[in-house]
Amino acid sequence: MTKTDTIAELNLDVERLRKDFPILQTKVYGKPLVYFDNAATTQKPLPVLQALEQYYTIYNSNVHRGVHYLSQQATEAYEAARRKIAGFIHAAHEHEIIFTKGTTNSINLVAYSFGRKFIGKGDEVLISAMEHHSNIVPWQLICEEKGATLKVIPINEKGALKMDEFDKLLTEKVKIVAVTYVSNSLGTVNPVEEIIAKAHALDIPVLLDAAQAIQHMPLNVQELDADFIAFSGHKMYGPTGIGILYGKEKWLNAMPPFEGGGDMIKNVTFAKTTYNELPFKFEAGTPDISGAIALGAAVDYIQQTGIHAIQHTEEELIAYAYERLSAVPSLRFIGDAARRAGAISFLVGNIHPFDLGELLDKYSIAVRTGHHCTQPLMEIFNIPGTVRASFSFYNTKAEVDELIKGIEKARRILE
Amino acid sequence: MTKTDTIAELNLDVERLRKDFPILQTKVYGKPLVYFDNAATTQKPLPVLQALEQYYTIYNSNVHRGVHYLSQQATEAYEAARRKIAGFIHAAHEHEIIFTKGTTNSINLVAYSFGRKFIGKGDEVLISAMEHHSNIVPWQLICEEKGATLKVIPINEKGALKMDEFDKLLTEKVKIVAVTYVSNSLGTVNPVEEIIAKAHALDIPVLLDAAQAIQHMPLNVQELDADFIAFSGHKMYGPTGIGILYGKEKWLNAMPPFEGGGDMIKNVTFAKTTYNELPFKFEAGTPDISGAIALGAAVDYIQQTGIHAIQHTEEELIAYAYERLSAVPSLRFIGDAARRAGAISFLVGNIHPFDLGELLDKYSIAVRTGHHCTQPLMEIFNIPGTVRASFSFYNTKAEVDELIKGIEKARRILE
Amino acid sequence: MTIKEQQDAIIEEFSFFTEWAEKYEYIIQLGKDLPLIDDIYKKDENLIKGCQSKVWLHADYKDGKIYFTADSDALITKGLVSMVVRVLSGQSPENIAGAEIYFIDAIGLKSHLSMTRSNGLLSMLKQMKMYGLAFQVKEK
Amino acid sequence: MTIKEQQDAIIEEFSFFTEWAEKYEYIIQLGKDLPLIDDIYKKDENLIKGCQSKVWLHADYKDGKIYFTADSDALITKGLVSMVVRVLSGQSPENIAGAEIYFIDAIGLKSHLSMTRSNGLLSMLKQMKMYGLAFQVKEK
Ligand SMILES: Cc1ncc(COP(=O)(O)O)c(C=O)c1O
Ligand SMILES: Cc1ncc(COP(=O)(O)O)c(C=O)c1O
Repeated sequence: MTKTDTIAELNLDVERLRKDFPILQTKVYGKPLVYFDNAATTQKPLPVLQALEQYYTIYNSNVHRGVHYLSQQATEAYEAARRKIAGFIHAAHEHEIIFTKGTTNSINLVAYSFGRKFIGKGDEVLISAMEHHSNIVPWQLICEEKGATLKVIPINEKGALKMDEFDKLLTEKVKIVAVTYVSNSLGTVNPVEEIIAKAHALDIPVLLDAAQAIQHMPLNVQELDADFIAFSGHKMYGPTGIGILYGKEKWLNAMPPFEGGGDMIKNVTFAKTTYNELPFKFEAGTPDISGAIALGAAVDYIQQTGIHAIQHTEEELIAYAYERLSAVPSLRFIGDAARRAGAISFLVGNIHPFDLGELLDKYSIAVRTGHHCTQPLMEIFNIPGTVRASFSFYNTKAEVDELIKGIEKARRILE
Repeated sequence: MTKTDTIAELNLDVERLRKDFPILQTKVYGKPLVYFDNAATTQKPLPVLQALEQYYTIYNSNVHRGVHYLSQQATEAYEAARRKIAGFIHAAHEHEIIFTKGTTNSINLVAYSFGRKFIGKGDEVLISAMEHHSNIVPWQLICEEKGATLKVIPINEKGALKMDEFDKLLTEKVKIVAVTYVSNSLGTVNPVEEIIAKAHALDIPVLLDAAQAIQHMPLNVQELDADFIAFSGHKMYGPTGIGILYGKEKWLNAMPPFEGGGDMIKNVTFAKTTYNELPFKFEAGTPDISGAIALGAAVDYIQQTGIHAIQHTEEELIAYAYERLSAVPSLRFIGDAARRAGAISFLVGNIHPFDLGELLDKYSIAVRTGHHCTQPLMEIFNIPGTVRASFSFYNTKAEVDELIKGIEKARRILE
Repeated sequence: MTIKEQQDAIIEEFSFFTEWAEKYEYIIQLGKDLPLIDDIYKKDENLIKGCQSKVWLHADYKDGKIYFTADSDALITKGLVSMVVRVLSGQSPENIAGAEIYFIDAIGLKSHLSMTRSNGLLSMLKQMKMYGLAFQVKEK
Repeated sequence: MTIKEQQDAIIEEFSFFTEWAEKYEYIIQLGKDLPLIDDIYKKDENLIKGCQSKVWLHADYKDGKIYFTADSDALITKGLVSMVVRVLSGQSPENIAGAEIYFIDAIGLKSHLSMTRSNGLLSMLKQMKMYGLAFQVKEK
């Protein structure tokens, strides 16, 4: 936050901003849409749609190898998008920004390439009990292949990491720590600064799954000192199909390539192939050019709106939602950590989340139900899933009131 | 071609169709754009742009796991796109269509997953001398890892495969044949039917790189009997960032997963993870939902235009371009096989392709110059690269005339 | 009652409701009539796992007829299951295997049900028909 | 002439051309004045590989000055190389290492040159400055 930010400046004019999102004006079953499924994917503001349209109607062309005008325009816009993202997360170098398909793809890239080089028999990979499947399965695959072991930082009943257990698990055997910054199921914000500091004290690199952090809070990779950070464009107001892997230059340079193909090579002969420099070494094939450019537009939009203001506005909204939900009889929160962001998960009495979600949908309220791709976490809580309401700055208190009303009405049918 | 197709019906009304492509109405350096770089990426018709816009303004939502209305709309549209593509290439099952990032990603998937299971020490992978880097490097990577050998079908001076050499190279050691259907550098159409028949006689599966075939000719995977087919959305009038891997059910089922994450699993515990069914097993993470849907719209557009009519129209145009280029003094074709599609590569006298491409650009003619991601092929011809003009049905003979004029003018400067 | 008669009866019952909320309430109501699966059968082999809720299904074969018992952890699911069980339970293997199920569309549920649900319903129907086929084979 | 004077001379020469085609023709013309690299130096170590064309660059150090010779397989590239060589050749290592190159922008080439070219030009300038630095160190 810069010194000039005052509280007044941190309060967003939500009604005005909502106009930037065409879908928020649509109706579902004849009623205004209440979209509380932002952790699954966010809606897109007009500048993002315009970036897509402009790209395809004015300068669509393949990048990097072209001499002609359109190709240069496309290349410049694509690389400008990379710069925007580097700026947004304060990366030391542009070439530390790799365009991927999304968080899942980013984590798989690291698990594969880092794992191939740095993980061996008897080694350990340390994740947490609240990870998304995307930050579990890639590590299972590489551990299985390499004869390494996956270790898990447990959580307490509030859904916060047991940091004393982390201390015990963090031994020299651990080759990488991969944890989520913010839990998509619980909303817990993890003490990643502490995790990184402790891991680095043992020279262990840390990957942060920032899929649920990047859209909610300022992120400075140099201050955080994270080694890898993964996030998805579609959860930060950008299009589907594009995501980011940030990696420290030293790691990315040390890692073997992941996929092979056009653009990621310097020189190909049938006998020997030499790989291109960063970031291209990890960007095989024609990239998602329009997706990258539109993600750049999404970052511009976030920057103009102000990430501090977004954070402030969302925190207020979540506090309000938390308070109103607390008053619903027999509602219990799943995940109740002190630091939270983005999402609130809950269950009402004995009502199955699927039943509640389906009825809420009929009141035109979109929430997500189920395990949220965190099955092991659901097993720890011994529940079939949760109802999750997840928020963006463009949601309103009036929408929260609709949610409360919807829950009450659904209860009458379901209890 | 159905019986009712007459030659008249095969002639497209190109001037009318051009209006569907907004970018073809733009100017470059104040002159109308002549876009002959279609092999790098095609331009996009309005229905594709509208599909993107509609998705984001009406029903953007994450797919598969959602109970709410938008999520169902998005899931239905995403799966409908899969059906469209399955129909277009006549796949036996929808679940044989895997959404990937593009051709490169599709080939890497097969090289990784098929390779992990079916390629071992001393085995061979057979590719051809005219492959794109995307169909070379993934195989080099897996061969290196497994101690297998990459073998290469040579070409003759016209740029056609030496089929007698292929016969000799096709031994029981070969675990997979991976060849391009149409060469992106030379325009050669390979005898893939023969290759597949001979490989299958030895129970060897065949992967076709159809990146330069799918947009130019009808493709029936069941008749062809190919085991894997890879292609890119952005080269067939769809958006960037989306592509297809078609695979026979039996192979896809036998292969281990590639990336791990959400959607590709059935059940996750920290101890054991079971994988989802096809196609989801190979679609980890949030897919490129808008990209898939817009690719579906591109397929609709191709179907409405008629792939036979597209083929006929393009063949006529290419014949005209070939004839006009033949008359340019000291112009020599690089690649001059009997069956060709899509692209014509050439050099003029001693003029460096880079110089010619740059001047053509100034006449607002977009061609591609360089090695076209086929460095080994350039080495065989012992040239630094070519000038490549690549065509779509929306190009015109008048544009070809512009190209010829441009070459003449550039020659005067460069010779 | 035949499979057809059972379906027509359900369609008739639902014709009284115009509001979707009433339909849901009635479905949940119907769930209470579901012949519950015996606890000993509530095991993994009998689990039809949908994306979101669980259904256990058991089939008994007696005097040339199949009798289904079932349960689910979600109320709406249970209601849906009970309707299908009502339609198919007590019928012959042949009739079950060849049954044409049209009531779901007819009561206008399809447009209400989420795809996740419809898929779940479909896999349950498939499973019941499989039982039909299996017992048909057994008979011979 | 100093580096600055050389650049200003080029800018002056280019001020006569308004058409891009004339500029290109002049660039190609200039390529003919490029002091050609000796064949023995035309080897891989001296290759600056751009994306599309090759440039060979060699530096000789004599009496406190660096003299560049070069060649390229593409004509336009050769012309561009010749301009940069004209500006920097025969200057002291210090001056080369610290040179501020503005003529490319000033003659309006930047908007004409493809990015591939500009990048190639940039890596060549970088290489020449590296020679400047290297010989500076050697001097001490
Ligand atoms: C024959 C061939 N194979 C593979 C590719 C790679 O396709 P993409 O870059 O879309 O992954 C291309 C296009 O560049 C191609 O022409
Ligand atoms: C914490 C977390 N990690 C990873 C992912 C996977 O992201 P994607 O599906 O965009 O690859 C998600 C989103 O579903 C998430 O919430």
